[in-house]
Formats: sequence, structure tokens, C-alpha cells
Amino acid sequence: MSLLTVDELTVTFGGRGRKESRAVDGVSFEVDQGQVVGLVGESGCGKSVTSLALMGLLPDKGVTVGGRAEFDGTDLFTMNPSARRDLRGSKMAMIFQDPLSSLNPVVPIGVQVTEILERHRGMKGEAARKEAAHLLDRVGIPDPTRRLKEYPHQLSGGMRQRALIAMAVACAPSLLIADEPTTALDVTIQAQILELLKELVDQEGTALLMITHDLGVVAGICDQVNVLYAGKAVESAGRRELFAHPTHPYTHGLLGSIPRLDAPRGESLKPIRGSINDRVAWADGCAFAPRCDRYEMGCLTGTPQLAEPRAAGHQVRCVNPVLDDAKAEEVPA
Amino acid sequence: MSVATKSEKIQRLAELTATKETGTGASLWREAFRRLKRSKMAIIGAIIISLFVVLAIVGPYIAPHAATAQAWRGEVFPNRGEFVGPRGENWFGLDHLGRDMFSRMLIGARQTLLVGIIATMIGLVTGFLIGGISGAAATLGGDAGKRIDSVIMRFIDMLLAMPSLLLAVSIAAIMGQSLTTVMIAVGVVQIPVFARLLRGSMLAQGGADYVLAAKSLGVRKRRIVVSQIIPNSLSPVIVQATLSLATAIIEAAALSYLGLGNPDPAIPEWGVMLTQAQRFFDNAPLMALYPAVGIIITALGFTLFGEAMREALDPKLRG
Amino acid sequence: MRIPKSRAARAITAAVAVTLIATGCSSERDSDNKSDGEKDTFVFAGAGDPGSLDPALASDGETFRVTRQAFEALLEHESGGSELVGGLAEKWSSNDKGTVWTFDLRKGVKFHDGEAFNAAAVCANYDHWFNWTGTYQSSAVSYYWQTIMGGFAKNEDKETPEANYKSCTAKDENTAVIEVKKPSANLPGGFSLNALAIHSPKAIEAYKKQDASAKGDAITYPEYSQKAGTVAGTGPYKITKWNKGNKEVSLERFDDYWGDKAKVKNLVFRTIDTEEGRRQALQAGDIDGYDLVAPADVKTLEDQGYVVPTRGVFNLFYVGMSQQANPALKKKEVRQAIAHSIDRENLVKTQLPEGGKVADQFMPDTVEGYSKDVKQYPYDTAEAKKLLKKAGQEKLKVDFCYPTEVTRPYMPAPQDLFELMKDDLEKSGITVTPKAMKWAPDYLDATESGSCDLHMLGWTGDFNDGFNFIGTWFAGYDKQWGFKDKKVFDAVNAGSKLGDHDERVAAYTKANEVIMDYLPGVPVSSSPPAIAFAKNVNPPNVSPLTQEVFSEASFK
Amino acid sequence: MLRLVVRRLLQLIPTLLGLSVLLFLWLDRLPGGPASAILGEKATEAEVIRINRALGLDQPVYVQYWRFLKRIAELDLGTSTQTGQPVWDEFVLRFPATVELALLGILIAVAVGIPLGYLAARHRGGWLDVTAVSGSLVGICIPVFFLALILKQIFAVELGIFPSYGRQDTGIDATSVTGFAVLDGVLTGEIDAAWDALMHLILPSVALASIPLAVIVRMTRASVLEVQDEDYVRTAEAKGLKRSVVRGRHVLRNAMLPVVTAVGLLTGSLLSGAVLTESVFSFGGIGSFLRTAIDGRDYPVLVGFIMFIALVYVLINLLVDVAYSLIDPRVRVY
Repeated sequence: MSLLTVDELTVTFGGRGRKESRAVDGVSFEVDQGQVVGLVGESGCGKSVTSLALMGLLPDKGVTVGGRAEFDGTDLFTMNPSARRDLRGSKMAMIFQDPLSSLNPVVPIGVQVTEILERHRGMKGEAARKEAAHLLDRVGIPDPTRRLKEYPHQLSGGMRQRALIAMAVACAPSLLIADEPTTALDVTIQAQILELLKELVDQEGTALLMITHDLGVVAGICDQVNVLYAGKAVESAGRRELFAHPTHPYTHGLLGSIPRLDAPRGESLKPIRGSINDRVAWADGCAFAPRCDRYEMGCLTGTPQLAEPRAAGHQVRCVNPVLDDAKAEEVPA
Repeated sequence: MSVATKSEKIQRLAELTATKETGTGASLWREAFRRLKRSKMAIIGAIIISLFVVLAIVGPYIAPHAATAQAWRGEVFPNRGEFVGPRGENWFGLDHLGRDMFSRMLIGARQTLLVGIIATMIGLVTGFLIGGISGAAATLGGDAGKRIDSVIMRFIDMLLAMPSLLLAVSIAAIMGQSLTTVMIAVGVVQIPVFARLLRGSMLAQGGADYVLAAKSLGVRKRRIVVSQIIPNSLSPVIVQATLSLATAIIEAAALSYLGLGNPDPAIPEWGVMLTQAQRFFDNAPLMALYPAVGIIITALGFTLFGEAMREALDPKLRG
Repeated sequence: MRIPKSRAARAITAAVAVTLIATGCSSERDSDNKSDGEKDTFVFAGAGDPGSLDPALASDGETFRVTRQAFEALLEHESGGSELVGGLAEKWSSNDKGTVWTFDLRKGVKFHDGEAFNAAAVCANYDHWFNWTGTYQSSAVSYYWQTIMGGFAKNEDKETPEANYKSCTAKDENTAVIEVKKPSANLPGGFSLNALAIHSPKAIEAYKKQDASAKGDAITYPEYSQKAGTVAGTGPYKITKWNKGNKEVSLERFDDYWGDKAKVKNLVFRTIDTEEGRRQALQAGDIDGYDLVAPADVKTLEDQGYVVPTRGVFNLFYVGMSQQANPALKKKEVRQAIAHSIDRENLVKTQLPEGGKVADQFMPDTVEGYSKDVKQYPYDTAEAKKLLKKAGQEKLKVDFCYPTEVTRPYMPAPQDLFELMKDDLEKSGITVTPKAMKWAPDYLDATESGSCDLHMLGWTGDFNDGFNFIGTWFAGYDKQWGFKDKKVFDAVNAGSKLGDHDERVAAYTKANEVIMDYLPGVPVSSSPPAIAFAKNVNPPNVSPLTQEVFSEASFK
Repeated sequence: MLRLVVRRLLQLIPTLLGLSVLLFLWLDRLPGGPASAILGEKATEAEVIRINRALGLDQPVYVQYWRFLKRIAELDLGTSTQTGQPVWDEFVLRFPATVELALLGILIAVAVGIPLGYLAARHRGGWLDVTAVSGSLVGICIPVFFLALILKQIFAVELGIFPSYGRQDTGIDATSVTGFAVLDGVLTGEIDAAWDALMHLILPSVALASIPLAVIVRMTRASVLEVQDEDYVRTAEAKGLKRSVVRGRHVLRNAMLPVVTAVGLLTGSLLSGAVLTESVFSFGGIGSFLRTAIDGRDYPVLVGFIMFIALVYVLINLLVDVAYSLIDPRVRVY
């Protein structure tokens, strides 16, 4: 049984006189216990909004969330707010993109860690401080007792992200959502953080929903990958399958945009044209059509549906998918 | 698979993508203006301001009576507490010397606006110069510049440390009483505000990437200041100028209350009218209320517009 | 019980958030010191703080209002009038020349500190003043002594006037003789000034130990004049406390007072600087009376049931002209035209408090020496235009100075008066440039030095002697007026040297006629400053000299 | 921290010296002198000259300044020409009144302004927000003296809830210890005196609070709105923290930073307001005294008081900086 089942999630911003815009447009996926699932796409594709909707961190006003999301047997969207508050930080936790801005600048690290222990684990005073130090130690922060008294601006970037991770794993959640956890970090630090996450997931059996635009991250860590474009999943497959047979032209393009050392000299990168702003409304056809090399008139006759043109469990939303394996990627280890 | 021509395909795409927003390159100001048009505050403010300005321009011409005409002198007895309220002939009633309040309010609008504008201009221009020099010295003048800046700022701090109203009172004491004095006194008080604002804004801009880029390209410092830093530092100053118009009108009224208002009865200014009328508040409250409400609404107009502008220009406050 | 309070408190309970505090307070305040029955504190508000508790160091009405209750002079004015009557001296007389003044002192009078009043005490005071040195010789400190008695035993500044005081002798226990060098129009009136009130000799000894000045370039008032305790007079009240922070002077009934004892036990003078503030305080029930009522409030207060007695007039408000500042004013026709232009009747009718009169000479009609035969200059714009034409000044331009932010007893709202007169003058074709100035020092300096073409000022008499009015202005060349006219100067000075009362009055009457024929300025009005009391007050007799004695006041 | 304080205090000396030079130059420009203010319309030219000489005002300005410096070195501020009392005594007498007024004013502004601004931000666009924002806009636009007058007319004259003027009732026999009437009452156990003094403070301080209140409401509101959207608030929410903790520790604490600075800067405008409210309520503080000092050319008082005000202003802002650095570790100086 899956830990998290997301079914036709929609998130709509606006209303009250303003033009509505649909940030997430019917996204469905599942996360099993201990599984690492990736949500991939360019910024603006709706992946972060999906994570916030799952956590219940979207603002109360001006946002409508539709569809269903079942976590551990309960529907997140119909839950009462206080039960959901209890769930946050304990059963499901989240790590954010920018560790500096995600930490309160005027509160010592220690307090920011202990407050979650006080809240969910009923710990107090010295015990909470000890546990906090232990947590910091576990995420690889040296000299944790001293760090507890320090403020975020006194820590390095990687250290801050570790502190955030420490907070997220403080209550041994069954689901951890990581929203671009490495984007704001130096490359060397990125690897360390990814390693740390992987380690935690392996040790605790925590499920991880990894939200990223970086296919490198996906390749390194995810079991299952969902590629989002303009609020809809366009391709969904296991990691190996996806990298071996990218079938949606968008996924194909994403992979083609990554510079590769093993590519023949002189072969140029193939960036995707335009930006996510150049799009067609899903109702009219494929949103990716304006940027697509394989664009056909058929792309503009209504919303394309998910199908499995290549293999079972490999869903693709495309009228004209890439089915020849000429450019098949090597499966990363 | 359909067999459409390339042009058809492009045509169809264009139709479908045309509805969404284009043009991300709108300037800060155009963007701000667009937001202003949507802001209720800005609209109310703009309406009040334009009404007031129109009044200030045409008021003296449409006023039914002269400001000084004590046409109904015999009908008002301040020493017996007998006043004449609104009536057909005099819409707002008579003042304590038998003059038509309605006409005086109309004529007074122009004086009030003039005091506000000129006082603000004095504060703006002087403050702009001081702040500009200080800001330019601090951003681009090196160590010597920083020293100049710090001396200027100490001076500005001293001005700020002195209660503004007392500063204004003492200026009035030096210059004697006149409309010019009121304008200068109110304006001088605004100098440190503008100076600090422009300097602060320039310092913030001074560290911006484009300034660093210009510096590294060897663009002359004066050019950087004049063509880059200052234009980009203007928006808070412009907002403050709008807000200062309101403050200036209120401060001018306060000066009148302290007996330093414009002395010429032929130039009825609302602050002076309010001060004179409040002596009779017990007998003829309306006489004080007209100018008071006039001042409050006008100040409100400028404040609303200024605040709306601030919000429109400040991306943080947007929403 | 003040009904509006509790009703209001109830009304507001629903609406305002502060009510919790508010109602608690209002009930407390009601029960506190405002409950009737045994109300034993009379609170009176003046417009300014007193400067000193020793009247000898003062020259302003706010100080004298307080000290008058505690100190008495040899002579006093009749209650509610301007006639001289016996004060601490029951009877007085002078030699024919007016240089030797003999006082038969009242018996059985005690000072607040228990000392007995006698001739030696009187002389101790006069000798103390005469022997002042240092800062006490500054006219800022000893203005009235210098005005009445000239300088000191040893003048330290050559600008100080020569002493006119010669000696004070205690002829016997109850007879004091004061001798002066030359007769003066200021006597005997000067003996009634509170500045020359008699202090206890013990207090005088204490005063002498304190120097007025601590440092060379500052005038520091001695400590005894700033703190209750040392000063001691003979008045119906004794000063018990001066709380400067709270702007109040407290006095308590002096039970050994020789005359009618004070009716209310405690008397408090407080300062409320604005007209509206004083009026509102009275209406709010915070005070029992106040002085310098704005004319506009008189009728309102009366209608609301407050007691607003009318004082007699003893001042003069005039429009001054400086012939130096504007040579056009040297022409008599021009001055006459200005006099004809001003609608004085209207000013009195609409602006000045009840009891005000149009002035036709530089003296109110309550002063001895007032003439019924002076030349009249009625409001007549046509006549004014004619006179201007005759003088070739049809396009006369004048600067007209007026003070702002000030109320004087003779001039309640200067700016209003100015605006009305400006309108009048312009009707006669005169162009008026307004010059508004702060009362002090700008305005006073400007008028003093004669730099305004026209200005408005006035005078409140110190005592009933014509020279106190006309002598102030026209005894000789004065920059304020900027003219030299021997006829006027001689006429004015004629009376001042005469010892005989009746001869002197006749001389003043003549002088008034001469002055009004020359017309150095335009006397406008004499009007009493209004004074108001709470509804439950039996006010003291109001005095044209604003010398109310509050021991006469009581609650109904 | 200590170094910051010491450095700032040392900076005070040149600032005050500079200010005193400016003041002397300014006073030299003022026309007229104290003499006619002392004597009124009864002054004659000779007397004016005598008084000016007695006060040393016939000397050139640099001589006067030199004398002033010598006096200052002896900790003597001179004597008021209006009252004939030492400037220091006058200051001690009046300063507490203004401080009480300003403190209560700021207290009202802060105690009402911060919660109101916060609630307005929480319920953005709701009736409370609209009322608070429009109320604060109007609050800035009403001339202080007019507001004071209206308050007095309603609450003192018509309703009689509060006294209409002064610092204390006449019937109250309060003992003065510190000069702060409310504090004195508490110290000496004369609770009725303290209460009475507090009642006298309310109307003037409410009038005085109008502008700071409006500023604080709007500033708090804007600041809370900004902070609400910060990432760390989202983090706190993601941690499932109790609402009160999120709001108190994470939103308000950060939102207070600009407000604290504003409160420091507002002290300057408070004094201006005090000139007006003190005058409307005959409240014997330094504001109204300074005003009459300007009219009366009371040079020693002007110099002494303004230097003290500058000193207080600088000290308050130093205090604010210290407070700021206590709340915000990022600006802490070690």
C-alpha cells in the first residue's frame, strides 16, 4: 500500500476579480513507503506548488485546491486543520530550497530545532537541547552544542541546510518532501547534502518526495520520476526506464540540454526553445507544443491524455511521442 | 496524423498563445502606474488632489465675494457671541468680521496649496542637493568621500535632533511673519528628511551590480551618479515629496496656531482661518470646521496618493 | 453635583474603550474636592505664571494678582473703584509742595510671621529698596521703585535715574514720614502700588541675606522670591506653596488679618495660557474663575449661567503714528483723515467686551483730568477723503503693525481689530500694508523705536492720576510718536509738578484738549478686560484697575 | 556592545559642541532681545539698553560663546531671562512633565499600534484592516492642536471625564520626589495623587500619540505582511508549530525590527507635538516653555534646553540601536 496517493491534484490561484491561473492541473502520483520519488520540471511547472499543497502551506485565501491526496490512509484535504498541523513536522516534514531565508534570522538555531521537539515530542529544557545537539550531530554539523547558540547568519550555507534537515528529520517522519534542497548550494556541498538525504532515507525507511529541476539529482537518488510541464505530468516512469527511454519530447529535450563529457566533440547542446511562458492552454492542446520539435496539428486538438505507448508503467502524455531509441540514454548506475 | 502546412501550424499556435500576457520588459514606472490605476487608495487620493488643485486654480475667480470684504460687518457680534451661520446668500455663513466664509474657503485653497507646494519644493531641492552630495561622496568618493558624507550626516542629524516645530518657530522669529516665512520654515524642516532619504537610497543603489559594472568599465564617476544612481534612487524621494505636501499643509496650520501664520488677511490661508476660528469654537463651531475639514481632506488626498505610490513602487508591499 | 458628568460617563460607557478608567476617575474626581457643601478651595486661573513672590521685584499683572492677596501697601484703592483710600495707613497727608508725606498707620496689624506692623517696619521696607545694589538696580527687577522713586542710594549705572526718594522716618510707633526731593505726579498714587507693599521686617532681614545675582551676566531672582516660606505681608491670605511644575500658587487664609477675614479658606492661582483653555477649564468645572475672558465668550458664559461681572474701564487703546517713519503723517490733515477713517463705534460695538467705550482722548473718562471739550473726530469717510486731498495725499500708503498671539487687557484680539481698521482705512483710499509681529520682542521693539507708520498699543493705569496716562507718551520727544511739539509737551508737563490735586487735574484737562487738537495718534477705546466666575461663586468686587481682592469671594 | 555605546557617547561631544556653535550663530541672528519681553509695553529705550548690558548681550557673539563655554565647564547653564531662575532648575522642573507625556504617548502608540497593525495584517482586506488603515491615514492628517482641542472639548468640557488642563488637581497635595508626578505618587504611596496625575496625562498624550500611533499601525502592518511571506515563516508552519509560536516567535519578532527603529525616530516628532499639546492643555513641560523662550529671546534657556533635547534624542536613538541589536543578532557588534 502506498504511503501517499495523489489523485488529480489541482491548484488554482486567483479568483475574486483577478484572472485565475491553474498552477497544478490534475497531477496524480504515488509514493510508497521508503521510496524516493522525483517531481521534475522547469521553474513554474507546478512542482513546488504541489509540495506546498501536500503540506498544506498554501495561503488560505486566493487559492483553491482540488483533487485528493491520501496520506497514510487519511485524506489530507478534508482533514481538520489542527490535525493537519499535528501531522506537519512529525509524520511529514519538508526541506526548502534556500536555507538562509528558510531559517529565522533572529532566533538561535537551537531554539529553532528544540521548538519542533517541544511541539511534537513533548521534550523540554535540557532533554530537548540534548536531543537537538544529537540531531545536529547526526546531520553532520560539528561541535553541535556550540552551534545551538548561534544564529543562522553565523553558519555556512551547507551547515544551514543540514540544520534544516535536522529539523525535518527530528520526529522521524514517514514522508520527507525536499523542495530543491541543493539548488542554492555549492556543487561540492550539493553532493554532500544528497548523500546525507540518501543515508537518512536508507536508515530510517523514510519516503522522500524530491522536487527538483536537476536531472542529475534525479538520476542520483530517485526510484520513480514524474516529469511535470505547465501543471501536468507529461511523463512518469521508473528512473532507469525514463533515462533509458525518454519518450515525451519535453523529457527528451531536458536530457538533451545537459552537457555531457562523453558527448562527441563538436556536437552542440540541444536546448529547448523558448520559455515556459510560451504555452498553449491545456484545454486547447498540448501546452508544450510551441516549443516542441515534433509539433503537429494534432497536438492542438484538445488535451492529450496519458498513455503507455512504450511500456507498462511508463506513462506519457503526448500525441507524437519519441519512440525510436536512437538517442537512448545510458542508464546511470 | 494531420497534413497541415507549416504556416497553418504557426498560425494556429499564434492564435492560441496570443491571449496570454506579453511584454515583460515594462519599466518600473509603467508597472507602478499600472498598479496605481488599480489601487483604490490612489484613485481616491487622485480625485481629492485634482479637486483641490482645480479649486486652487479657479477658486479665486468663482468666489462670489472678495476675501477681505467685510460686507456684513454689522451683522456679526463676536463680543456677544453672535455669529451668522450658513444661509442662502452665504453658503458657509459669515466669519467673525462679517466676511463670506465660502468665498474665503475658495480663495484660501490656492494659498494652502501654494504653501504646501513651495514649502515642499524648498525642502526637496535643498534636501536633494545635500543628500545627493552626501550620497555621491559616500558611494564613489572613497575614504575622503566617506568623511565628507559623515560630516554632512552629522549636520543633518543635528537638524533632526531639534524638534521640527521649534526649528520652524525660530526661523519665523528670525525672518518675521509673512507667507514666505511660513513656506521657508515648513520647507527647511523637510530638508533633513529628503537628504537622508536620497542618501540612503543612493547608498543602496551604489552597491548594485550595474554600478559595479559601470565602475569596472571605467565610466566616469560623475556620470555614474548623474545617469545611473540618481535616477534609480528617485522613487522614494518622489513618494516622500507627495507625502510631504500633506505634512507641509498640516505644519503650516500648526505654525498658524502658534501665531506665526501668514499675517495678510487678504490672503486667507486655511491654517490661519482655523486658528482664528477656533477662538469662537463654542459659539460658531462651523467656522472652525470648514477650514479644519479642508485641511484634513486635502492632506488625506496627498497622503493616500503618496502611500499608494509607495506601495506601487515597492515590490515588497505589492499584492 | 455636576450632572453632565455622570450622564456623560454613562452615555459613553457603551461606546468608548477608555470608559473603564474614565468612569472610575470621574466619580473619584467628583467626590474628591468638588463636592459642594464644604468647598474650601477657590481656584482662579490667570494667563501667565507669576514671576516672583516678592511684588517689589515684579512689574506684571500676573504676579500682582497673586501678591495683592498677601501684601498690602500704605494706600489702597477702594474696593471695585479707582479712588485712593487708606490701606495700612489710615490717613495720609503731604506738605503743600508734595515732598513730605505723613502716614498715620493702622493699629493692631500683624504680619504673617507674627511680627507687628509699625512705622519702623514701613521704613525698613523703603530703606531696603532704596539701598538695593547690584542686580536689584536693573529695571527688569525694580521697575516700579524706579518709576515712582527714581534711583538708589548709590546708583551703579549712569543710565539709572536719579533718586527722588530722600528718607523715611518713624516719627512714632504709628506715624511714618516719607520725604522725596521733588514733587511728583506719581505720588500719592505710587504709595498704593503693590510693588511698594509692606513686608515684615523679619522677612526683609532674610531678603537682605540673599543676593539677587549669582553671576555677572544674568539676572537671577533670589530664592526667597521663588519659594513660599520667607515672604510675609499683612494681607488676608498668606502664600503657602508655589508649585511651579504644576503652575500653581497656593494661599491660605490668614486668621490674624486685621480686616474682614477671607471667606474661603484656600485660594489657588493657576496658569492656563490660552483663552480657550481658561474658558474650557471653567466650563469643565476645573476652576472657579478666570481673568482675561475673550469678548466672544462673555455672552456665551452669561447665557450658560456663569457669573461675568463687568469691570469699570481704566485703560486706553490707541492707534499710534510715527511721524518719523512716515513723513506724510507730519501733516495734521493726514492724521485727522486717519482719525475720521476709523469706525471706532463699530469696534466697540462688535469686538470689545461689554462696558467698552469709544475714546476721544488719551485718557479714560474714569481718570481725573478727563476733558469734555476735546476736539472730536467722528467716523466720516468722506471727510477723511477730503482731508487727504487737501493734504495732497490721496494715494497715501502706510505700514500698519500689529501684534499676534497676544491679548492685552485693552486689546483682546489685535488681529481682528487690525483687520477691521485696515478695511476702514482702505475705504478712505489709504493703502495699508500689514506688518504682523510677535508681541515680544519684535512688536514692542518696532513700536518703541518708531519704525511702524501706524501701530496699535494701549495702557492700563497704575493709579488714578492723569500723568500716568498722558505723561507716559507726551511728556517729551518719544521715538514711538516721532514728533516734537513744545505746546503739547508743555501742556502735559504743566500738571506733573503741581502739588495741589485740583490744580493738577485742571492742568491735565487742558493738556487733553491740546493733545487732541494736535492729534499725535488716534485714541480708540477704553474697554474693561472681562473676568468670569463659576455659577456658584459670589465674586469679589471687580476693579477697574484689575486689583480684585479675593478675600471677598465666596461660594453660594 | 559596550564599545558601540562608548563610541557613540564619545561622538556626542563634537555633535553637542557643533550644535552649540550653531545655536549661538542662530541666536545672534534673532532680532531684539529679552528686555522688551521682560518689561512689556512699559519699556523705554534706556532700560532696554541697561538690561542688555546687564545680560552681557552688548558683547560680540564670540565673547558670549566663550563665556558660555566657560560656564559649561563649570557645569553652569546660566539663568533664564524669563523667570530669573537657573536654566538647570527650569529644566529639572519641566522635563519630567514632557517625558511623562511623551512616554505615555509612545506607550499608547505602541500598545495600541502594534496589535492593531498586526491584526490588520492578519485580516488583510477585512473591515478591521480597512478601518485601521484609513483611521491611521486620517490620524496623520488631523492637525495635532485641532485634535487636542476637540478631545478636550468632548472629554473634558462636555463629558467632564478628564481634567481640561494642567498636571495635577489643586486639591491633591502631592509630595514631589523625582518630579515625575505619576511615579512620585506611586513612590510615596499617594495613590490618589498618582491616579490624578495619570488622568491629567491621558487627553494630552492621546492627542500626542495620534501621529506615532498612525505611523506604528501602518508600519507594523506592512512589516507583518512582508514577514508573513518570508520563507522562515513557511518553515515554521512546515514544522507544524502552534499558531501562537509561529506568530509570536517567527512573525512578530521579525516584524518588530523596523518598528523599533521608527519608534526611535518618532521621538523627535513627539517633541514637536508636545509643543502643541502642552500649549493646548497648559501642561507645564519643556515644549511650551521653549516656545515662550523663543518669543522672549531667553537665550540661556534656548541653548541649554535644545542641547539637552539633542542629548536625549541621541541617547534614545542609541538605546534604540542597542534594543535593535538585541532583537536582531545580525547587527550585533562584538
